[in-house]
Amino acid sequence: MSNEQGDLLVILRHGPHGTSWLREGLDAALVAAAFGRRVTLLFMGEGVTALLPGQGSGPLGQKGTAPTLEMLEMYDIETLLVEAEALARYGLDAGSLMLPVASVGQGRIAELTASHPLVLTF
Amino acid sequence: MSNEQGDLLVILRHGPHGTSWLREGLDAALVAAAFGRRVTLLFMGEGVTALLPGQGSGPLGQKGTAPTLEMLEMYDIETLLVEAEALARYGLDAGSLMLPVASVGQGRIAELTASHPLVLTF
Amino acid sequence: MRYGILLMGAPYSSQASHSALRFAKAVVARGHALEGVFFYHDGVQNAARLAAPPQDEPHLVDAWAELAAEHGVPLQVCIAAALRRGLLDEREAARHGKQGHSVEAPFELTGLGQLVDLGLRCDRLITFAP
Amino acid sequence: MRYGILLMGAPYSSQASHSALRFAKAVVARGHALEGVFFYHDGVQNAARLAAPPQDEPHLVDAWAELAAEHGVPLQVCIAAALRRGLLDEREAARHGKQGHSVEAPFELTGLGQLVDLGLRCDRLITFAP
Amino acid sequence: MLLHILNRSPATSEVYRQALAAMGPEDRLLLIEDGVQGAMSTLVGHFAEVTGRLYALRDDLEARGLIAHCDTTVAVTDMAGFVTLTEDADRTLSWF
Amino acid sequence: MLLHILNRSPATSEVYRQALAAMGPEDRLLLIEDGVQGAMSTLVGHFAEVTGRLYALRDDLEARGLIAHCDTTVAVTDMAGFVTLTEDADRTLSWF
Repeated sequence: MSNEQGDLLVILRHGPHGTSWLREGLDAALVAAAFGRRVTLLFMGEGVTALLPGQGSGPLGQKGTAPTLEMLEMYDIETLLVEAEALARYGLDAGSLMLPVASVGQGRIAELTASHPLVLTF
Repeated sequence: MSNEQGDLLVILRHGPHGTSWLREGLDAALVAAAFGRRVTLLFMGEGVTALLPGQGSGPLGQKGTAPTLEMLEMYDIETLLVEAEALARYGLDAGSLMLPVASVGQGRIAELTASHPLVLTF
Repeated sequence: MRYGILLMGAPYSSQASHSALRFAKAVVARGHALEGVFFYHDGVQNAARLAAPPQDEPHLVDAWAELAAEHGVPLQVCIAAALRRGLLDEREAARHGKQGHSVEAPFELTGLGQLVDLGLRCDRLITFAP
Repeated sequence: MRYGILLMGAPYSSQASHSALRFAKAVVARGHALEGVFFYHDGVQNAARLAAPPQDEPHLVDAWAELAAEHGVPLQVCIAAALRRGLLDEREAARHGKQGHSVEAPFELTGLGQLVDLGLRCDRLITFAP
Repeated sequence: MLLHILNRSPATSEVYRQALAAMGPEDRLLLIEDGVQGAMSTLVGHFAEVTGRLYALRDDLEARGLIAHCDTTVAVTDMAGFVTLTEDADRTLSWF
Repeated sequence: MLLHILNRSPATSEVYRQALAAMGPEDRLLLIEDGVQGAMSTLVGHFAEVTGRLYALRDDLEARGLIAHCDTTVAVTDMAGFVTLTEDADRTLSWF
């Protein structure tokens, strides 16, 4: 693959616990990385709440997605992007999230979707 | 049952074809009516689009919900209410819908939910 | 008081099952009578006897069965919603000429009339949906 | 061109299955190669072999199987998503100590890696979701 | 007095409008699951008309790391409190 | 040029904003399933920034009785046209 952006852009648009979208999107990203693909994660909309610090396990003991996010570095998934507008809507600061992220505006998001050979939305 | 409003208020908030919510909500209403319960239907939000005239079968031949709505009278379900704000949002006129309905405002909706012994939302 | 629960979310796909189960336990702990749980829409998936979640995740199908065993709570599954979604007990499988079955006791396939009955009979009916 | 489809909606609960099937037929009719359909999230329910919809409604599980038979389209079901939701073939049922199974050929349980492979191998991957 | 239960975030879904439209002047609103996002100080304005009658489920706030973001005007309750809310109300309605 | 596919109504879901945010200046947007509500003259204003690049699936409009409500600025296409749109685009993205 010649694309300097990486092979796969996974767009995560759901928060933890409420549905399985976030977990299943992360699973797809981890599998792609395990197969040697370069993966970029973009958190859009409600997806930014996946990065809040201090998450716990769910009401019946389900472990949530925060432990998975903490493992991303081990899978060499290092490019974590968050939608600037979503941060503003939730009143969050990129620096206060549980992992180092870069905030991206609308124009940059269009560039990202255009430049990755495969884009999956969850 | 002493309540002049009827026994059951079924609130339908989804349009036809996209999901099974509308059909499954209507099924609950029909069964209740078949068991002799007096049923009121309230179409809220996207639910008002269930009443558009000229609906067809779905892409693979699924019959949709319009034929079921046409049978409501046979089940003695005669009180059909639609949320006024939803009509306005979709630019629809109560008189242009496939069945005779009464338009209700916000205050009346709260009265309806308060006065029915059982309210189900779909 | 007499409580009923209507559950319309599938396990694992949404939190509705977790919330319903947790609420059911709190209702019972508070000394109320839980008269039944009715499974409708995607909630019928809670009765999938073959569910095999990872061992470090809660097993919701088993958890409902335990609730039924401990507190005698009927677990009623809408038969029309279940058949469409591939959830058949032995009797329905035979009737439809299928080998095998996907629903078993304490879950019971029943008609929607039971939902109306539960809702009107109980003092409170709480809906959990996706 | 080579097409792939990712389906994440359950049949009957959402229109995603109808749309995906209809699109699959249009792709084939247009002379393209449909390299595979990958079932993920609630889309794994499309493989429920016991599904028994009313006779006047389309039978989506059978329709996928017909598509596979007529055009040789692989039907790949994410194994992790399927196990959680009670969809097991004979091999997985045996491995988990369960009697009976709920998935059969032409649907095949496979890993998520196949989705990534399908997406990168095909010229177009179209996602249908609830 | 009815208890309305909302499990969707006002940041993603318009369903909260339906809940508000159906609420009587004494009715209460409980936020659960993803709905607890509405208790965040940045989003609680969507529920201004029911201030003082707005509740959020502690378990769901905690699981999401949202306790510190919860507005002080929201009454935080646990599962036992959820049951009590249903006891105090004549009936419940769920919005999803 | 990418083809974006949206299956949610702008009257009920904020997802349409995400689709618009991700669209490049040449990208196209196809409304399918409940998304075709966005082609109604009363709702099409949500998509003002992509006028001329907005499509809606005829089958889904017809099934819902919406053909007569479809705005004249929206290009109505059938399933074969859907396939053609995917051919013309470099890739597709789905928003749901």
